[in-house]
Amino acid sequence: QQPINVKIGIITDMSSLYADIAGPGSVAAARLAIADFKKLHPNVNVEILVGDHLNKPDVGTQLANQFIDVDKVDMLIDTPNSGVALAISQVAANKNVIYIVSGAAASDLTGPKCNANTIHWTYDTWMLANGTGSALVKTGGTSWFFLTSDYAFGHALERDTMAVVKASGGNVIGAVRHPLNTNDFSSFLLQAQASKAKVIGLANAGGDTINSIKQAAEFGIVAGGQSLAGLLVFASDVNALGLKTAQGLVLTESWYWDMNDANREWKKRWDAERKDPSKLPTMIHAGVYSAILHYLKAVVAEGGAKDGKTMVAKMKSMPTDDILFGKGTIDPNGRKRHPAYLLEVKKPDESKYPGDIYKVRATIPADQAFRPAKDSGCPLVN
Amino acid sequence: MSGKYVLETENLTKEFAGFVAVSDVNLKVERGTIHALIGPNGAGKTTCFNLLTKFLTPTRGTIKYNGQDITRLYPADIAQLGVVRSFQISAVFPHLSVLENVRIALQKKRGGSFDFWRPASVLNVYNERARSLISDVGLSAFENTLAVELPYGRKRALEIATTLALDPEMLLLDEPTAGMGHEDIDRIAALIKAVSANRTILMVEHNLSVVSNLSNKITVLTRGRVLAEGDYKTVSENPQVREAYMGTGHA
Amino acid sequence: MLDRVSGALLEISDLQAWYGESHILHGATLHVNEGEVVTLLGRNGAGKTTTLKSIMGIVGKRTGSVKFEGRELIRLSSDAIARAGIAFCPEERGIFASLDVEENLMLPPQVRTGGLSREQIFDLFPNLRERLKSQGTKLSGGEQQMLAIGRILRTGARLLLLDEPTEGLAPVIIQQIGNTIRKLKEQGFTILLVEQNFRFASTVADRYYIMEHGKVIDEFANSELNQNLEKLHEYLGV
Amino acid sequence: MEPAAIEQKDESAPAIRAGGVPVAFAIMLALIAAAPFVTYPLFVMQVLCFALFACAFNLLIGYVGLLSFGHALYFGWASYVCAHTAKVWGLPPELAILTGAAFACGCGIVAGSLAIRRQGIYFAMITLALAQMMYFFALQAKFTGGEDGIQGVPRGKMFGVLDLGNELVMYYVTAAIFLTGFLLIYRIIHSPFGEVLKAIRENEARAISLGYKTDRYKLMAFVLSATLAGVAGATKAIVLQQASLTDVNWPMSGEVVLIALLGGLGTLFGPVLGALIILAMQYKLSSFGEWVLVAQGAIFVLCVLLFRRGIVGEIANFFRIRL
Amino acid sequence: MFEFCLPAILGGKCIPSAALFGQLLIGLINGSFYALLSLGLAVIFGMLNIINFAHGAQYMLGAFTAYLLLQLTGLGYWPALVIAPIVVGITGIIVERTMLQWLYKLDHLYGLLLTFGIALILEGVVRNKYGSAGLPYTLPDSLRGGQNLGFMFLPNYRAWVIGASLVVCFGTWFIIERTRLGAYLRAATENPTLVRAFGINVPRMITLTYGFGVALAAFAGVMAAPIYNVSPQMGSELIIVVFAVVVIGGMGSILGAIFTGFGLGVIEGLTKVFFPEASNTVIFVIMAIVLLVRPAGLFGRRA
Ligand SMILES: Nc1ncnc2c1ncn2[C@@H]1O[C@H](COP(=O)(O)OP(=O)(O)OP(=O)(O)O)[C@@H](O)[C@H]1O
Ligand SMILES: Nc1ncnc2c1ncn2[C@@H]1O[C@H](COP(=O)(O)OP(=O)(O)OP(=O)(O)O)[C@@H](O)[C@H]1O
Ligand SMILES: [Mg+2]
Ligand SMILES: [Mg+2]
Repeated sequence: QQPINVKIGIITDMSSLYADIAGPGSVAAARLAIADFKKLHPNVNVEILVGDHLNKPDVGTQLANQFIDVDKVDMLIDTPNSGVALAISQVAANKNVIYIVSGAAASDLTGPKCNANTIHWTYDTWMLANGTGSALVKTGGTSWFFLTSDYAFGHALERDTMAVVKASGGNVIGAVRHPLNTNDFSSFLLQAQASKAKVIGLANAGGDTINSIKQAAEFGIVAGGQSLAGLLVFASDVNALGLKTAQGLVLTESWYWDMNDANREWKKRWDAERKDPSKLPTMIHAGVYSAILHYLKAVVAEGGAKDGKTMVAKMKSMPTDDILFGKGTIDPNGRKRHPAYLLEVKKPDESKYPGDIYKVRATIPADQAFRPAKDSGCPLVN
Repeated sequence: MSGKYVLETENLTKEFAGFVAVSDVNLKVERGTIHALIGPNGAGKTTCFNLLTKFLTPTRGTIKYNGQDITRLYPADIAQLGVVRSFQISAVFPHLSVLENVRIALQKKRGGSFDFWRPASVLNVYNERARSLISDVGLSAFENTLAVELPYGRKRALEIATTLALDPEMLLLDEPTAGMGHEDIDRIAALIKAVSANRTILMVEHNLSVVSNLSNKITVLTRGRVLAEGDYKTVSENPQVREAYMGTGHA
Repeated sequence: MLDRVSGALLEISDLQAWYGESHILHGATLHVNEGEVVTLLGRNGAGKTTTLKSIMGIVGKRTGSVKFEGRELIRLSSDAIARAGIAFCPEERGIFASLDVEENLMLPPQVRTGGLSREQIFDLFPNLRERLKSQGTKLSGGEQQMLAIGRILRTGARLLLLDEPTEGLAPVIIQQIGNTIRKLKEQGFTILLVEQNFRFASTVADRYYIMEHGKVIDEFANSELNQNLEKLHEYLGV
Repeated sequence: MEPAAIEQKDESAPAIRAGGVPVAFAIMLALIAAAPFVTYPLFVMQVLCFALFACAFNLLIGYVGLLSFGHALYFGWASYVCAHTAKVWGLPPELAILTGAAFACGCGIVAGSLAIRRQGIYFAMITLALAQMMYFFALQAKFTGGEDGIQGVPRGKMFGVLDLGNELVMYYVTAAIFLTGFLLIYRIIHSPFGEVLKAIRENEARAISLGYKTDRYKLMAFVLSATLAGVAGATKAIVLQQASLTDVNWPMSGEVVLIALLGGLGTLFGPVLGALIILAMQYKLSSFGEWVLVAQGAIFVLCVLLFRRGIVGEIANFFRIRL
Repeated sequence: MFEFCLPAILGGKCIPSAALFGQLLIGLINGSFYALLSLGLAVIFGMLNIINFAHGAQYMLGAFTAYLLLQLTGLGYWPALVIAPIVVGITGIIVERTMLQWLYKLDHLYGLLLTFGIALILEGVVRNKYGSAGLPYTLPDSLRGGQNLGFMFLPNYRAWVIGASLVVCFGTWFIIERTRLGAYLRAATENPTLVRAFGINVPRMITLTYGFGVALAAFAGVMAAPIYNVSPQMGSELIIVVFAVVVIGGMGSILGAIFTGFGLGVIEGLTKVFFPEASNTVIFVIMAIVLLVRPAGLFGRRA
């Protein structure tokens, strides 16, 4: 067999805000994918380059350009931080290289800002909003109040979730917009409490989400009968809260390590690769693994790494299948489709071992989990 | 350029949080004279100076310069009108050379000097005038020395050269001889005398021999008020002045 | 008395001092006996202030010997020197703006017993008593000088270093300061005084040292003043 | 009123020799001309943008003695405005850059007139706070795209003829903008206006008493610095075809201080060298990126404790030349 | 039930007056964090003339120390409240002895730059070790629950926060403005050489003052740990707002820092109700206005 050489550039956040949910864990996941693929196709040699975008779009752009022009990578992947991902997506389109986003959430990547070189793999804001929103309304959370981070991302999350809530028959009582990186949420929480809504939707992320949940516990909001819905919560956030504080929180993810034996098995190997027992694999890591496998399959099918548009077209034409996400497809707008899961944070006494944090409350089938391509506003969909 | 008095104040008053430092001072400075302001410590001399140059705003009263009310002007405006002060502590631009120090003042004539697009060499036209001023105060040998390296007395001389570069009509000097040795005092006194031609000088000074040698007229302040006024002889014979200021040692 | 070097309260020999790179004192040697008022005279920049500061240990670097009551001070830090029993009243007075008069007065800690009490200080400087609560720097120049001298009298230090206590003061106040110094001497304080104002110095001093270029170049007692007027004129331009 | 970057001059040192500037400038010019053939042009373009930014910043700290801790405001906002006008309004690149710079100039006038009321660290903190306020506006404003930023800014044709889509053309246009800014700063420093600035830095009260309205001079310097920072930011938007939140946030203000400090405050070439080193470091460190923050912090600490003159400053001092 | 309404020109938004009381109280509590942090800054600035840019990082260290104490030694909130400030204060003392002390003779800007560098290092190291998502720290059991005040539910922890910070703030004020030690400190700010020449060991005093200021930051950090996210960036997000507080209050003024801290907390809290979009800019707007009217700040002593 002809040897096939492939170069993959991982552009991620190694050092700051998203280093836990992507970063070194993504690199570990990529290594696993390559190792697994090599077992079946020993003729494929894959080299990995890692770049830290420092959460700066200009650094990300610069890295992408250098990876493409100087290091001649065939594919770019990962990139938590929507701003950076959108910027790199442009570069990938201009230079005709394939770019697979696992880390960023912006549904615009497969919406108005989609292009024929980008695939959005793991999750997006629409999925998060839809999963949590519709499931909660169905289980009785009919009236909603939103705590929304006051910038584009928060607005989008709020807008999408409101639409879902209304479509599922619930009603929205009100919303309050808080600035990004707010320390004290008590003022907003009092307003949410006064609204008497059954569900308080947290259309924010990271530290803001953690702070609002922590303080909601303090003000006895959950104890008072209202429930919290995290619209973008990662396992690392739950970790930061501790189960005592986070228990009962409902959220959506497309992958959870403790859901089945295959995942658990994979986590063991990931742990060995990651070499940091305090970290848990996230859906982003799983996405990187799964995306690279699928990409390499396409490479072999094409007989070598080709230009971006060709590779993306090839990948779209092949059904996806791997141990972590099961069978799936890729929509014309670049949206990878697989099931999503509505999860609930366990009570401290329900948790048996470290990392045992979620109960699966519902599975959202792949066809419902993501935005229908025709509604995406992506010019690639006619 | 008319009128007997260059500078006049009317009921000039300055209060600091209830404490009256200068109170109803009516000062008239005659054109072409050296006028000295003396008085015990805390009498309000420096405060008075600061009021005249607008480094402080009067609580009450007016200041007239050449008949024009200048009470509401800003410090830089006063300088523009030709009233320039020296400081009690020496005020030079320490890391500029002697020549540059003087040139900064000469450059003022160009107007705004906001022309950041022009080369600094346009300032060379001032070099000649600057050198002549520098030699007037006896600093020719130090033209390219940084001001910070000058000994104290020469710094004062440089300061006076800089001040003269503005060609001020009126000079305000705050304790020009403070902290100087005898020789320097004599040199500065001579310098003041020399520059007083065609100018009016108002100075604060504790050194009575300087005051008696130089000044045409003396105003004595105590507790913010004018205690006495007149030439040295009149003032020094005033028993109130002797009690409040001179003590028994001076005749 | 002039020759009594050993056993003096303060003995300085070959004192050298630097500010950064500049070498200012080039081996000053002098002594002060118990109960004396000694005055350092000299032109601007002769190194008088620097001598006092070197005694207190507040110059960049110094070498030589400074013995106080027989104890070597040259290696000590300035706080230790102060605690050894020397008090310093600086040229620029050093009244603290953020402290009121009373706080200024009470600031220096007592280093020995036997300092003046508050009441004694007020008796010496009646002006201070009236203005206890005003901000220190709002006093007039003369009052500030009184405050600066007053506050070191509380500490119990027996040797006072006064740097130009008359600078910038009205003649009438200068007389007052002169009276004070004489009173302090009566009370047993020893004083090392730096002065430009020779006229004033002559009213209080027992002995003079003349400094030039960082060295002591001459010395005479007040009683020999008249014989030395010529020299003085030459040294100081008086 | 001790000037920020001026060291106590030791008396024994020999006098400063002339001639350093032309030589250094020639070297810089040669390097800039040759760079695209030996290294990655996009990287050099970014360095040039940051170098101009740092030079503009240095104009304030190095020559007026004012430390602005909020220069990201002008850099970042100009970049937004330029990106927006080029992308949405369809302005040609030269006009887009001008609009961005004009906006920075306007911000400079407003922020400057507030900040110059105080000096030293007060000034630093006020500029920082004002910049942070504008950061929040950028975050919330619709047109900036919040955390996503603006992408896909067209490079377009400069003056209708120079196709900036061509990497090399873009490179030389960027280099020309940088050099123009650099020379302008040189001229500002050595102009009658610059002489007054020096005087103000040395002794402001005295300058006032000579009749100079020092606040106006300081404001003017501030606005010039802000405008040039704006030119740098706007050019960067065209070069990288994007504008983003990081450029207006306060770590960017810190970074420009770092660049100037490392290179040498108050030196002409220091900020340029500083920009090159810091940016190179960001990419070199990017593969083991966890230490970027620590490394930057350590450089700050080392510079302040050991190399207060910065690299160029130390070189200049060693050879007794001005750079 | 009464309603409190804004004038129409400001949007005319209404809230029940009971809710308004709640919001005022909440603002006061939030203000107590500002007060504690700006107090430490003011002490350090007032005494050392250094803008301690590392203050936010030291606040974060306080919270992390509390976390570590719990993880490694099982010591809970109350011991942490004492131990963490001491530990972090000691690190502050080390920083002062090894670095800051060399800068006093230089322009103040160098102090700002050095502490900025230290802040980056501290944040970077903690981030490398513990990641950036944050670490759990829960309320101490003794302070769980809350009081129903009628107009609002006041968590016990908040009541404790406000009480404790009032005590610490005014205790500090008393020491500095009303005691002999305070007089030494104030005098040493103006003229350390002279104060030293009076026999006071000024360098040691300055070192301890810096340690104390840093300890105040760490104390605020421990106070924050149970209710705010304990993450490496928790301090850098807060510190700029605290800078604005200090500028508004008048730099170096202890009372200014305290009153402005509490006052701005209230104003910010109210803004969160009536104009939530502006709640992060309101402090900067106030700062701009104050600077226009009083360049030295509300309580600034010297211009
Ligand atoms: N900013 C101020 N606030 C309050 N009082 C002040 C202020 N400035 C000066 N004073 C007071 O005003 C009075 C006059 O002070 P001023 O400095 O004018 O005295 P002076 O005549 O120049 O004395 P000297 O001869 O000592 O220089 C003093 O009692 C002083 O305490
Ligand atoms: N901090 C300093 N740094 C460098 N040089 C200094 C410093 N202080 C004083 N000098 C220099 O040291 C020399 C001696 O100064 P000193 O103050 O001891 O003189 P002095 O005899 O007290 O004079 P004066 O009568 O003016 O007070 C002078 O040349 C002076 O310029
Ligand atoms: Mg005076
Ligand atoms: Mg002296």
